[in-house]
Amino acid sequence: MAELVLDITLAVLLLSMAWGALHAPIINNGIGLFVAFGIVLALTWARLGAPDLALAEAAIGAGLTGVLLLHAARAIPVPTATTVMRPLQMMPSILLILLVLGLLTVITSSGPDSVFQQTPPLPDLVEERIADSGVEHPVTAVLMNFRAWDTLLELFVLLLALFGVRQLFPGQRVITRTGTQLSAADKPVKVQPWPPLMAWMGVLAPLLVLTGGYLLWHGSTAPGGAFQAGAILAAAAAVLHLIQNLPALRWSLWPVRALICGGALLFLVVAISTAWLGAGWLHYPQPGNKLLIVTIEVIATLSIAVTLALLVTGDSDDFTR
Amino acid sequence: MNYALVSVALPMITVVLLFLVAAPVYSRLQTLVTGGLVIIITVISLSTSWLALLEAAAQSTTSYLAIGGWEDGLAIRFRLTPVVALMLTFTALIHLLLALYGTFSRHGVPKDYWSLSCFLHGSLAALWLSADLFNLYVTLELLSLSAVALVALAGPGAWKPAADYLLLSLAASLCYLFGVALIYGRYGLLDIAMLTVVVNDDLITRLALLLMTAGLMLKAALWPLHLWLPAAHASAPTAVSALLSALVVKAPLFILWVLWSQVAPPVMAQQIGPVFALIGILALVFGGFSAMRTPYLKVLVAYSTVAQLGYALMALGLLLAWQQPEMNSALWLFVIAHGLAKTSLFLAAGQMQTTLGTKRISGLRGATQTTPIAMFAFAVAGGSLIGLPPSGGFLAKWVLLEPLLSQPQNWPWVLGILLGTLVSAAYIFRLVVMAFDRARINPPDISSDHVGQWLALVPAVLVWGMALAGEQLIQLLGEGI
Amino acid sequence: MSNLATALSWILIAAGIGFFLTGALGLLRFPDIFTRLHAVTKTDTAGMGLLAAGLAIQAADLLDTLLLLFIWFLVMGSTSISCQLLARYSLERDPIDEFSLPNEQADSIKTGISKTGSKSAQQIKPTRENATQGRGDHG
Amino acid sequence: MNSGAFYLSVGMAVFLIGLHGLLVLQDNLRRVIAVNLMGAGVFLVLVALATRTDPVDPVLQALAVTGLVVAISATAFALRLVSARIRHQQHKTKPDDGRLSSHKDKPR
Repeated sequence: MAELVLDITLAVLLLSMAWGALHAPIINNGIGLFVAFGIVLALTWARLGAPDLALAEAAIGAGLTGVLLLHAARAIPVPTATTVMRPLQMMPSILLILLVLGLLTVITSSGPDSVFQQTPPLPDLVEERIADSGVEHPVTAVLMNFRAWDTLLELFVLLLALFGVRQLFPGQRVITRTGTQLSAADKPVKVQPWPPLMAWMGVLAPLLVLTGGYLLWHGSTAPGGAFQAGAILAAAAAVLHLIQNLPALRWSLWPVRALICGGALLFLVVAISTAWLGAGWLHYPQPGNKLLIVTIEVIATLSIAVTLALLVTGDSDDFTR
Repeated sequence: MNYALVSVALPMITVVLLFLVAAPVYSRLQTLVTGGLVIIITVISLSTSWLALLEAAAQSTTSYLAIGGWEDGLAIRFRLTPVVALMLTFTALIHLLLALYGTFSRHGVPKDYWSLSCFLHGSLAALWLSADLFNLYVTLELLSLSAVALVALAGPGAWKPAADYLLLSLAASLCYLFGVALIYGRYGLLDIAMLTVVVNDDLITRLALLLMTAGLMLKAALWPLHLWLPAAHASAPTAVSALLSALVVKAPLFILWVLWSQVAPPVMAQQIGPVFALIGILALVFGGFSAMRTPYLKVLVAYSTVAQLGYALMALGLLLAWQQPEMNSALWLFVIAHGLAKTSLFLAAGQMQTTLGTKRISGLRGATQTTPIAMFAFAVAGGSLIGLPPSGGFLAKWVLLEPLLSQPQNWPWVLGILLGTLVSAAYIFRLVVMAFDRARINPPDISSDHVGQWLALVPAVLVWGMALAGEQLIQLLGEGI
Repeated sequence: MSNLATALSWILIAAGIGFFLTGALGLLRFPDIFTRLHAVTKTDTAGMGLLAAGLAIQAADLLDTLLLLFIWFLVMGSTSISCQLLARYSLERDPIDEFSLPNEQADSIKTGISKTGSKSAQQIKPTRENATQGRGDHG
Repeated sequence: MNSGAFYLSVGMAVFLIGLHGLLVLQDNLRRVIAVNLMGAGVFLVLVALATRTDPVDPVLQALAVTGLVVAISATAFALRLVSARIRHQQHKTKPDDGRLSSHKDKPR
């Protein structure tokens, strides 16, 4: 009975916030509702027993996406009512009706004797093979070992998003060819942020870094892992950026580039070397696979953190506020 | 299979190295250096995929590689069949042609083109090889993000079509993912080869395949869902729009083919066959009609992509309707012939556009005099699009028409193909006639770039050369999977 | 667990939820930003504290209790800091008249404004300078 | 099992809200939110299907986490693209004079 009440409240919250996020008169209210939707969604993942996803959703879905949306909303000059409804074209409405029919079929077919009833073979397969996968937690085992090729392509998707964003502002890039420092005149004047804010961020940032590290290390035996830890470290970077003492994350500095490309490069090098020297593509050597997985995860977390930080806070020399 | 792995890993390694070095590509020398590197990479991956093609043609069964060595259901699997190897070679060939164009032609490519084109090459190679439904989703996402980044290279004017393209392709990938989720829910498997054994015809499978087809049709800009393509392809830089039309719209078509010829049960495939064929004919007619009406050169070429995809969809439809494996060769000959011809069309159109300084077709008067080689390439490639006898396009159309002519009762499909040929002839000759009008010549603004025009001619000659290898190609692609 | 403890914890939880409800009501009903901020922050902190205490009673071992208190500490810190930030930001965007201003800014405005209560921008030039030193950069 | 079916339909409903928003709204920023909602709907369906087995199916969770990271990188790129276009439109003072790179006629 209690579960039913929880399910219904979560469902009502999800649907109302989803509709509100899209059709709220002022864009900022919409974004606020979307962030709240992300948090309730994280709650739903926890309710459905998927802690990894709850962590990732709270850190990435609600947190970073919300920051990105608010940052983009500042580009819109005046927060006017922007829900001008486009005339409902013929084609989309046909598509919509088809999908609503799909909804009915899904509901009717997933009744008690539902088509989905039969248990899939893969989870028990994962149970058997988890012993020699090098990690105890099943989700991390699937991510880092059984379906490692997906995670490798994943890192390339992140790299590509950052590169795509970078070349959107070619004009404003101020790379001084000779590397001379900007003259004192046009260096942005350092406004000392509000002292209590500095103090609290001083407490929060190290705490976030600590939690990120804990999640990364704990990921091999319990929920957590490279993506969640990377997202939390990126949140720490965003917090530091707020009080302006984030070290200059510039694409032109080669260590930053090395960090960003590190995760994808290491994973690819491991793949190629296992194909060439070892038994096969991404076929980790049996004794050393735990060590290999942990090193890949650590480097991947760093590269995810720096990539997401650059995506969220924007390259400091890339475009001036 | 090792050769195929090289042709996947090589572009990805170059991408990461290009990021690490972040070499500025401003001066002519730096373009030569970066372009030279990419040319070497594409030549190596072309040769390795050619070896993979020979290996695949030699062995009869398809070779699988389980990534990570785990047994069947768990691991993602690569599969190497003649069709996959051919597409790997085709991707490397197109990238080689565009790398040559980018390095040696004077207008060249935007400076961030090189790493993004290697990204596209790597994600396409990963897509052709992958035999796992979710892995196809990730490669599709990688593909559309790099395609959008390439379109956005053309500067602020192209940002609006790029944003629309990105939003629609994200929505399409999520439709596809929804279908994959339902399939996994129903069968508990993601591997395509294992699904073919297990799949049976019920409501959930129909809904899942419907969702995946809707998503893939939107990404491949097949007729009813093609509105984003003309704006995106016309506003992209020349080399990029050639890449998009030749390769990027073909990947979702490949997945559609894999889905319906392997995953879907035959009885369902036979029902969807005529629908695809009909949509193909409508695409031909409406795409061709829009191509005839538009005043802009690049929009004409973009609409001709939408039209020619109609041919491929008709071949797929007839293949599914009659379950005859040799129709496969018609489908893949269309894809390759259209890819080569479209590359040549876009390069020639780009050359004429920059030399004559106009985007309108009316500005091409006297192009045969001002930019002769580019116009020649345009006409030759156009000939293959129409399907004039010795060209690759004709080869594909002949393989498609052969079974139709043998059974008299399916005359409507023959009528559809002839109508399509008529419409494509109309919009190609519309431009050729304008180019021969030497009365009011539109003088060129800048001196024409001969190297670029000759490079635009190379793919056109290749597509006509396809006829020489016609017999082997038909026999190689004939036995389907 | 003796039923006295469970009863106590449920009472605490109910009180906490009551605080949250009043906070939400205040958010909806109050006219301007400062009063709404005030309502939400105060009730959130108090409600969170009561909720944490109530749950701590039912918590199995010491680690959970410490975790709950730690969460409460974080919530308290974050909500108060962000409430102050929002208040200063909205104060700086449209400064209100001097009567309800806190101590040191009030007299600086008094010296600045010759006429009574006119809010035209150029007359309160001095307040803008000293207000900027407190404005964090919300980049 | 019925909680799985319940969340399956909630996921489908959120997917439809997102799709409807994407097709109807004109403001690109909201369409990015709509695409995110579609993603959330699909992940809800994924995890609802995962709850059928007793220890929740790890493969589907891994797929959802991978999908989530794809969603954030695509959203970041889409948002930057949209805000760059809006910022460009503000600065575009002179009327567009048919410069080569920009493309006036929007084919309907």
